[in-house]
Amino acid sequence: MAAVNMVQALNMALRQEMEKNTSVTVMGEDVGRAGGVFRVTEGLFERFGGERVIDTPLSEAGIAGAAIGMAVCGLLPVAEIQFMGFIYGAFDQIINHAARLRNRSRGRFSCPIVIRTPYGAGIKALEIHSESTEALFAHIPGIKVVVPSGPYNAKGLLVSAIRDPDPVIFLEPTRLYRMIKEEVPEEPYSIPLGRGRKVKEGKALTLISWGSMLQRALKAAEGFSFDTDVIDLMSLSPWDEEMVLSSVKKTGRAVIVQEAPKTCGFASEVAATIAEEAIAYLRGPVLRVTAYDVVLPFSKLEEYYMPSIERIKNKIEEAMRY
Amino acid sequence: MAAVNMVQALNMALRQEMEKNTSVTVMGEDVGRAGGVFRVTEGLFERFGGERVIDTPLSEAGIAGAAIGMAVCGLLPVAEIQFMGFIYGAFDQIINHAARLRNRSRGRFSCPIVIRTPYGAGIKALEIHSESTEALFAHIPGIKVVVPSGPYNAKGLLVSAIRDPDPVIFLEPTRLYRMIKEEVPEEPYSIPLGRGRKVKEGKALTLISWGSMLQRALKAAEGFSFDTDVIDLMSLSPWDEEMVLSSVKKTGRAVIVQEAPKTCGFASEVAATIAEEAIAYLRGPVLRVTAYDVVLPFSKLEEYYMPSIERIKNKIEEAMRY
Amino acid sequence: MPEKTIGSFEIKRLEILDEEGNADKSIMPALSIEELKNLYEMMHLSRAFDERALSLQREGRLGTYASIRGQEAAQVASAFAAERTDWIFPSFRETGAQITAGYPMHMLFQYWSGDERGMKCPEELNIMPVCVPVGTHLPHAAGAAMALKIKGEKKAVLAYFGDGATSKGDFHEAFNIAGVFRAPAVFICQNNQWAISVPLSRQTAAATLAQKALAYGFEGIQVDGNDAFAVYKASKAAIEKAKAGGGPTFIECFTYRISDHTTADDSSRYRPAGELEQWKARDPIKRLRLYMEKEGIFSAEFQKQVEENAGKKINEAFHKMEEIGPPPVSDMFAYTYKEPSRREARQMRDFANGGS
Amino acid sequence: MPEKTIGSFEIKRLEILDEEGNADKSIMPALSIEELKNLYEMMHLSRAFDERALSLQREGRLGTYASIRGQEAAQVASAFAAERTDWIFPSFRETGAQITAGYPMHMLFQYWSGDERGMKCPEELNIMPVCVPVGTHLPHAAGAAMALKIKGEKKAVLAYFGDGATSKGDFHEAFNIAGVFRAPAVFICQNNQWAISVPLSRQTAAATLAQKALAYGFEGIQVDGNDAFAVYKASKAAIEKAKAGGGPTFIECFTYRISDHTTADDSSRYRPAGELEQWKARDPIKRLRLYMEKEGIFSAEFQKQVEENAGKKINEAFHKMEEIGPPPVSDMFAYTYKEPSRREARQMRDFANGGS
Ligand SMILES: Cc1ncc(C[n+]2csc(CCOP(=O)(O)OP(=O)(O)O)c2C)c(N)n1
Ligand SMILES: Cc1ncc(C[n+]2csc(CCOP(=O)(O)OP(=O)(O)O)c2C)c(N)n1
Ligand SMILES: [Mg+2]
Ligand SMILES: [Mg+2]
Repeated sequence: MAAVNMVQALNMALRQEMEKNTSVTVMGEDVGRAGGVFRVTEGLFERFGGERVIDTPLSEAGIAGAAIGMAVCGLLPVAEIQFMGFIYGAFDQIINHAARLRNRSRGRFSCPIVIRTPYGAGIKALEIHSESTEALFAHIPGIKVVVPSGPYNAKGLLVSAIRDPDPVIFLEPTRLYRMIKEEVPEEPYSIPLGRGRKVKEGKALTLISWGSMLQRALKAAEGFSFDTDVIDLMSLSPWDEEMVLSSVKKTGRAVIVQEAPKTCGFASEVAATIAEEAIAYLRGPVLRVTAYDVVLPFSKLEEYYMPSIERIKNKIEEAMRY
Repeated sequence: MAAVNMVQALNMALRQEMEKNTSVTVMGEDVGRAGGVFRVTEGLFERFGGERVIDTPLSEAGIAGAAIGMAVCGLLPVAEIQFMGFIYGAFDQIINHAARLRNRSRGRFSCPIVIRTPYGAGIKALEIHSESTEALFAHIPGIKVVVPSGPYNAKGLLVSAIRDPDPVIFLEPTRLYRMIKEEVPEEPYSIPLGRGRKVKEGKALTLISWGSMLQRALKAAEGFSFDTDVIDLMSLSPWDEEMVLSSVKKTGRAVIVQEAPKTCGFASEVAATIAEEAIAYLRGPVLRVTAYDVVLPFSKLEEYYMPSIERIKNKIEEAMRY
Repeated sequence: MPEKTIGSFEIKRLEILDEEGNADKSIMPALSIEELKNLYEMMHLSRAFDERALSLQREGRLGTYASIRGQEAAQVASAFAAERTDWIFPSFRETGAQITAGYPMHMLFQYWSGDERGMKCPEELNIMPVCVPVGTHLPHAAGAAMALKIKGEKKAVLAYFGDGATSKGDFHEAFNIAGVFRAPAVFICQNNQWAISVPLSRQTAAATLAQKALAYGFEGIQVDGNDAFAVYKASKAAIEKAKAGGGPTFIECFTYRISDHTTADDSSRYRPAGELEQWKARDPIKRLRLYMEKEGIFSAEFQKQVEENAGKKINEAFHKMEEIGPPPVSDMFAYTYKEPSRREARQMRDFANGGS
Repeated sequence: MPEKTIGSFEIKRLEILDEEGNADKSIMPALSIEELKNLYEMMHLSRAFDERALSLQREGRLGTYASIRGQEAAQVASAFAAERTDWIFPSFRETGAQITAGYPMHMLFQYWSGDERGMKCPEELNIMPVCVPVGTHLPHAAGAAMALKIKGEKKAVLAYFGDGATSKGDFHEAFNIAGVFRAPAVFICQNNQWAISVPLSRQTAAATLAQKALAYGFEGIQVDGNDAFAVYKASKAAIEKAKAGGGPTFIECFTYRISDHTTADDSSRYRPAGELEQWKARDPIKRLRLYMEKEGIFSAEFQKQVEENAGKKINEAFHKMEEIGPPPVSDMFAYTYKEPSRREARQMRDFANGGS
């Protein structure tokens, strides 16, 4: 068992699933010879050849749409959209087709595709390379949304996503790609979709996050003497309401940390669910730490935009005042 | 002052703004000679000619994108997307361009466009003609989202949207197009964006809705002896948090009614905001009445999907139990 | 050479059968008498279904319906050239192709009455559900064709769409991808001259739609879309080429939408006077009948039998759909995911308990 | 006539200046000596800026940068053909066009260092901000051109993009709309043979990109993109045609991306050996210099002066950007809407108060 980063863990998951099932087919811009702009698909082209690792034209609607057609004809496409900011070209295909194919054909056809895409700020990238719009996908019935937060869960979640019978949007936090190393077993394993992960047990407050913000949330929690329940959602659609609600019923306090702008972000859904299902247990307000409701700035200012450890701490303190 | 339906009110607003300002330009599929599939642009082609009422090719990205370019060169495009279900082809243009042009050019360029589109279920239309995905737009900084609920506010809001210096997504509930008639003054008037409307004053409960669901919310409220504060949001981005919060602080109870599926809908944002800002005033949970988290059914079952007056009443009763 | 020619292209139009029913025998496709009769029967059946659907809609027994009148040759003769194992990706105005490819008619009635079960294609057929967002099914067709090629299955993909669809980005990305991967796809455009109220001249400045194939490095051809033989021949050739590894073909069927766009439309608002009459004279079914009469393979009795068969099948289909009745409401929760999520399961229970 | 030809098309390639600096005088565009020198100077300046940007990036003083090396003729000579009042819609790899059109270089440095203020085009110029999502600015160009036509302004729109962009739906919808409305747009493709690691042959099955214009009913031409005269001549003609109401033109500049895709890329991973060397020999600047030498309008002194000027301007630009310093953090809240919403205003206050 080696300590690897998230890129390597994802690469391992892809390679192993491709070995296991010859229908699994990787496709996207620069995923072949170049191995992907973040090298997540490195070595796959050499190993599996150009019919299973397909460099496509620059064509997001075409990539998602062709993946749907390939799935209908028996392949299991894992498509890469080079950055989440470019996924909107494929939005219609995802929302009007991938999400609905099973339903509109009453199960005759289905769409077991995975769309992987790097997301999130913090790597000083160019414009439109840093957004975090997971909430747009979580609102759409018929697709699943998954966000790993480290190498270990990245591998297990990607394996589950590939094996899942429905379309999965798989969001990879660019900032974490090479930031953390973890022990990742060589053997294939899967982590169930729709379930969260208790990262830290505590009684005083429930801190909820996912993906790129999990590390910061954890760091913020560590700064206090009281015990915090820290939940990594990992899946946003479906999401583990049960874990969140039972924690909040225990702690009576909730802070949700998301990288996206506040209005209509996924944190709103978590907060709304708490307000609907666990209000009697709350000691104080359900607080959100989010980016501001502004256009994401270029790299010079992006650090001010992202929720900082400081801001998370402030909110935790505020919550503890009740 | 005549009693007119929403189609007529919208048509009046368009005609009057076009008369007032020669830069206002209507464009879209079938908006010209045919007057729009719902007849909202009827008579404008005859009156203003083909350079101001432009029938476009079948091209949603092209319509939104061209509107942006036209705005940059000094026109004020009011573009129609024939149904909201087809707006996703234009999503990238709206999110990556319209929403950001002012910011990315530091104010040198801006994007004063309006994108009108009919939305919502209840007219037994074909597939993909009935969705209600306002939350996707409300999450995006840089655009505004407006939803009229009757002829009078439809006219005043569309006038404001056209005059607004930023891009506005203007959602027209198809079910209400011809359902209600109201007295609508011939004189132009505007209703400010970002402000809600108190439809009914009450002390026991705050009932919040917008667009297509407002009528049902109102009908449900009428079924009770106690007094309900009924708020029609009218604008979802920005939205009138102040009105909602001050009402909830008064009543201590909140029910939000939306036509869209539950998860990550706009109701979640309203509920989250209440849970964050007014929790101390709440007597019970913040409740949501929404569509189910399923793919919207074809016409035979759509009535079961939409929140019914009955379901709204049930939730109101539930809220009153606290 | 300062300005040299680096590419020369020609776009052809294929016509075999004229309005009087005369066929150019030298290029006539190989069709047995049985096949000819079959083809005629399918075209008649498609029109009869269309007429019934229109009248059922008027009676309020179907929802909005999109008529195929005038496009019977373009739809039927192209699907007639396919094998049952080929894949078909229809748009929303493809009744003729669907019927010809064997799609059960009672399911078409279900679909047009607003019941998803009508889109559950029988296992033994490869016909995709109707695509409502214009042109957005074309990338699926390209991907399906890629998969068939990768898997080594000798099947072709037929994708149907209208002239309006050619303006969509999805059309472009699909054609481009199909070209790059030499996928076994046959793209069949029903150029019926109108996209609701928008005439072809407002849809594109190109003189023909067929020439759009040049942008993708594969062959495009225009055929007289009211000429069943031309449509059949071009389709057959394209399907065979696809299966032989020759890559995609674009066939522009030049035809006309005789009806309103749908039952919710009134085309007299925007169509120029006379155009309709002109095209009515080019009726595709009449043309085939005239040919068969000249060939001595058409009789009043045959016509009567064709009409009776069609009437009977359509009646049966309609009754079957009525017998089946409306879908169970619980279906609403059954197909969003393979397994309902916990939230969905709970909503299903709430719904069953009277709804909250 | 059973199969008749209904369209014939030719695609031409324009070459004027060869690799040895010989120009075909019979088709040479009208350029005064002053203009020639100017053109050379701009191409040199663009390359010098590019080199400086690359080295600043290596030093960590700029962010990821996309080099234009090899594309100087294609970018500079096309922009050189425009008037200051024309509109320019650049992609993200257009430094040469931007500089030629008068965009302040210190603002380009700002942009590449991650500062939005670099995209605030000066009032007297009509140059849009860099477009990062590939090809998505083309519909804006089409719409802008429509607006200019509607308003009767005698201006053209120049839109720049790469070979990869031709695969996007936005390219298609924009070209189609520009064609339908005969909008005064000039579409200038920098066909540098690569889209990151994807070679042209994987981008399209079409033999040329120029022929894609046939799909939209307007003229497409390929030019030797390393030949400043061919680029200039085709651009000038297209701009004039646009202003005269002749509609859009598509110009494919056939050139090569000498550098890696960006500073974050390593093209040795995917480019075949030898290709780069072959293209280096076709250097566009050298070619123009050889021509000018032959014409006796190039001297060592001129070269020295050009180099010194460029160095000075670039130094000044860089110092200006450094002097201006980083943007005020409050800018983050200032431009999302004309007037900040109440929620935004509150967030701004929270932020100012230490952030919560
Ligand atoms: C993406 C999209 N935009 C708009 C519509 C509304 N609409 C339905 S059919 C149609 C015209 C289609 O024209 P064409 O492709 O020529 O097909 P035809 O109706 O003539 O068969 C339009 C605009 C739609 N269904 N999808
Ligand atoms: C819509 C979109 N998809 C993907 C990318 C990532 N990306 C940036 S540049 C590029 C290649 C562009 O190729 P081309 O259009 O030929 O321009 P060039 O880089 O050669 O100048 C890609 C895939 C992007 N910026 N936008
Ligand atoms: Mg049509
Ligand atoms: Mg390129």
